[in-house]
Amino acid sequence: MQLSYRRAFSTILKRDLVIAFRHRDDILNPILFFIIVVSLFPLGVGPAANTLMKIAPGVIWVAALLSTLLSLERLFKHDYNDGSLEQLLLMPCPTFVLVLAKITAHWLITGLPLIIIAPFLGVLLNLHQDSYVALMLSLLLGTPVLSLLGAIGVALTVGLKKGGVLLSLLVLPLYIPVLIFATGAIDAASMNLPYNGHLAIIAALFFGSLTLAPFAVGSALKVSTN
Amino acid sequence: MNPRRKKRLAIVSSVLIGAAAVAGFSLYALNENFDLFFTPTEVVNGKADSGIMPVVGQRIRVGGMVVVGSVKRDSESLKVAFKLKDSGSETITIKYEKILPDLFREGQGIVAQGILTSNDTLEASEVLAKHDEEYMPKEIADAMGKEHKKPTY
Amino acid sequence: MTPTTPVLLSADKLTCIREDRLLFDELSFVVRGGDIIQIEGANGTGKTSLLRILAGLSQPYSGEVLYKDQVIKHCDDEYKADLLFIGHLAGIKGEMSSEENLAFYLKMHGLDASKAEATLDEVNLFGFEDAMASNLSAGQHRRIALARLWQSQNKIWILDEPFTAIDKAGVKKLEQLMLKHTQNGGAVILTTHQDLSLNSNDFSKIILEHQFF
Amino acid sequence: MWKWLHPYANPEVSYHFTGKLIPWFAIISAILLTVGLGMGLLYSPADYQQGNSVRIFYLHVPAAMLSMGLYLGMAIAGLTALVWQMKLAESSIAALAPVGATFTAIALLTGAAWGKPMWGAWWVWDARLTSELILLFLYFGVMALQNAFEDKALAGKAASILALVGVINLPIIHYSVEWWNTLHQGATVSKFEKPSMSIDMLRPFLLSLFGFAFLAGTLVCMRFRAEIIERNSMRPWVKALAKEHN
Amino acid sequence: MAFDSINEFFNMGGYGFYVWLSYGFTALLLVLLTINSKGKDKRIFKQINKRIKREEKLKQVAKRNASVKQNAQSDQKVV
Repeated sequence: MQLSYRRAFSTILKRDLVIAFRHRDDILNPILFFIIVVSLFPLGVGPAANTLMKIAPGVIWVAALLSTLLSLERLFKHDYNDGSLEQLLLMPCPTFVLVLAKITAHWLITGLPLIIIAPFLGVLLNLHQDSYVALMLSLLLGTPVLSLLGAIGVALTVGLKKGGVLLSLLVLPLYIPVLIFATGAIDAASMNLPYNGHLAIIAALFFGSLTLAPFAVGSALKVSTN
Repeated sequence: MNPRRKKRLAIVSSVLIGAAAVAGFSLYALNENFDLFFTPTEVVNGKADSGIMPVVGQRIRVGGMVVVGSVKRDSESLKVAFKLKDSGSETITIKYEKILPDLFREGQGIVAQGILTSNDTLEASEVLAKHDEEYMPKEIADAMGKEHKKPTY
Repeated sequence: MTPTTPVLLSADKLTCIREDRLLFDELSFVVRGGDIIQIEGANGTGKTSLLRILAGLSQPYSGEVLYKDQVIKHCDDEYKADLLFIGHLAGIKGEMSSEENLAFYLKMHGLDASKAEATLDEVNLFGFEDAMASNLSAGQHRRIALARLWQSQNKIWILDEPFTAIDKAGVKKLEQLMLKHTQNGGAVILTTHQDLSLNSNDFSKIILEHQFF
Repeated sequence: MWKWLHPYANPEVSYHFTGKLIPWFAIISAILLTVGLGMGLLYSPADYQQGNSVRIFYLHVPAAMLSMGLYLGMAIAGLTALVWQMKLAESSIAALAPVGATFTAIALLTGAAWGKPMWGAWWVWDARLTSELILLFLYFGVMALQNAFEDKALAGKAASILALVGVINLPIIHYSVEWWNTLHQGATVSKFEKPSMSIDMLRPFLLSLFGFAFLAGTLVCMRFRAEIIERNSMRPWVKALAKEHN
Repeated sequence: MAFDSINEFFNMGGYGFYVWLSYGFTALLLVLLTINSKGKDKRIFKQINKRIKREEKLKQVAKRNASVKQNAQSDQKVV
């Protein structure tokens, strides 16, 4: 008997969220990492308010990128190790439903907290007062892209013993467009220039990866569980 | 509906919707002007289509041709100042304090990146010579009067 | 076992190569409704590989697996709806209780998840339903996974060493369940180290041997 | 077309076929490169703006074109491997990646050595340069992924997926960086109808371009053959070959 | 000929360092890649030969075991 796609999606999503909440370290560690990386910069480049203001968008986004990367392994690794992944692939629902549910869970667990915490870090870095809305919007549109593209990388490397370093080599180049347009939007906002063009491109990236990543992830998972 | 057809329908429709969304947002973005690249005329008068003008203190990139006869070098330091123009009438002054690239010469197209210190002066942190895509020996170039190439900005 | 029952699954000239070793070459057989097929062979002869290929988790080097005369790649969803595979790894999450684990799988197959608690009793896990799976042993994990069989509506069962985690009484019970399943037109393909205590005409064997090439 | 291609989808046939190609490719590439680069270094005129530094052009542009072309070839092979399950396409990905990576590295290094005198900087974060650098990362990713899998068949499939994802992302990366910062001049030789290059420079350039292309072909064929025997090592014909090499 | 003397040729109108650096790098990388590509099939043939030998041994062991078993069985029959 086949479940409707929506039921299958929500069942898997609920399962992943329950697991994540019972394993809180997994949620907290990437956020702590995010905060620590961001707070290292004033110590590294000096506390001059002007310098910080200039580098703030880049720093926040690069830190968000790295902490997403750190949390990516969890997306499929545990499931791979205990055999749940192959069971999930054998469930009577198309693979893309499974993949989308898992990526959504990952974003809710890692992307959303980043967005909530980002404005506070903006204050630490003396982010320009006009940039906060752009920061939030760019993160809101951009972090799902990070989860989607990252999932392709994890799916390819989940079966490997030493996948960690390889994962960053595969995934980070793909993150470049998001980084450029997101920081561009925040910069433009700080100069009181319109930034909806930047956001539109991030939105295009989001829809593009949303349509294509599930298929890439699906076939990559089939290779990895082989 | 049998599961196979249901799946195919789901895939085809989601790909179509996805492609439409990507195309829509990209087209919207292309109509938005979000370039921080200005020509001298645009620095002074604002961009022709959107009227966006750089503000003093903003970090921008300006591209144009070095006005012939405008290069003033300081005899004791590396300081150099020159005027930049494009096909329009306005010129702006670029100040720079590093070694200029070999291709830098009067009439040459350059891109300067730096901070706008007044509405027609740029303190450049970087000056890069932009060479064109034409390759030819010197004799032919001379014959064609290539030295004064019209600006392409 | 009457040859008139419809063919559920057939292997067509399966060849499997793992890390430069030929495990089996051009293996063909059919599985009909009502069959129990035991795959036998020493360690490293490719029993698990064969099961995973049949389940569609692995791709053979050459050859095809057909479900109701269609290549499984092309009828992926129908096949998955009719298949229950339990492999070496039980697929049980340590962060969920045994009942939640079982309920999740039942739900995904469109079954009544509220029966999970009662079903756990069948595999001697009565009283453990609220225990977090991380506190349970690997054997208990496998028993949670096996509990799915009692609710299963899937026609084809593919079981990799299902008896390792259960005691003698449990083995008997599971064998009876398999018989009942096949009498209803289902099929079971399994590997096991100990011999089945079923009547020899209730099941057939496929023997894998070391290949040299 | 498939009927025509069919015999070449047989590993043994393509092994011997590429074996026959290698000496020819090698000879052609040696001749073209000697003549082309010789002409480029000795006889072609200096540029009216860039002087003799323009001689780097004969290395830089062919290498850059090949780096893109080989990646595209890899992505097409990836698509073939995934859609038509052709195992030889997987071998060709493995063969193409190191060659492409080398040409990408050459394009980057010669570009830096050309950019320093012309632009005044070894490296600028320009669209072309940045996307070429990322192209190198993508090549490295494919190679690393390929090597990370012990099972060659899985390695091939994973690399196919990555090559395809990369080829979709490459133009996106390129345009995003282009929007972000651009200094590099426009493409020169794509305008074939009216090449903006004098014939004295175009000739050595085309010769060296084809010379490098044949060199890439030779190297790819060599690696392709090695990949074929590695993936078919249990086949009798490979064993017979191995005995000959003992 | 674009150059009048050999010195001029090496000097490249002041760009000698950059031009020869490029040509040097290109030559170096391509030579390394060629050496690596040429040796690759030989390395693989070597591996295959090693494996063939290993398999021969395994085969012999299997044969010996089989004959021992047979002998044991025939012994039992005699008893």
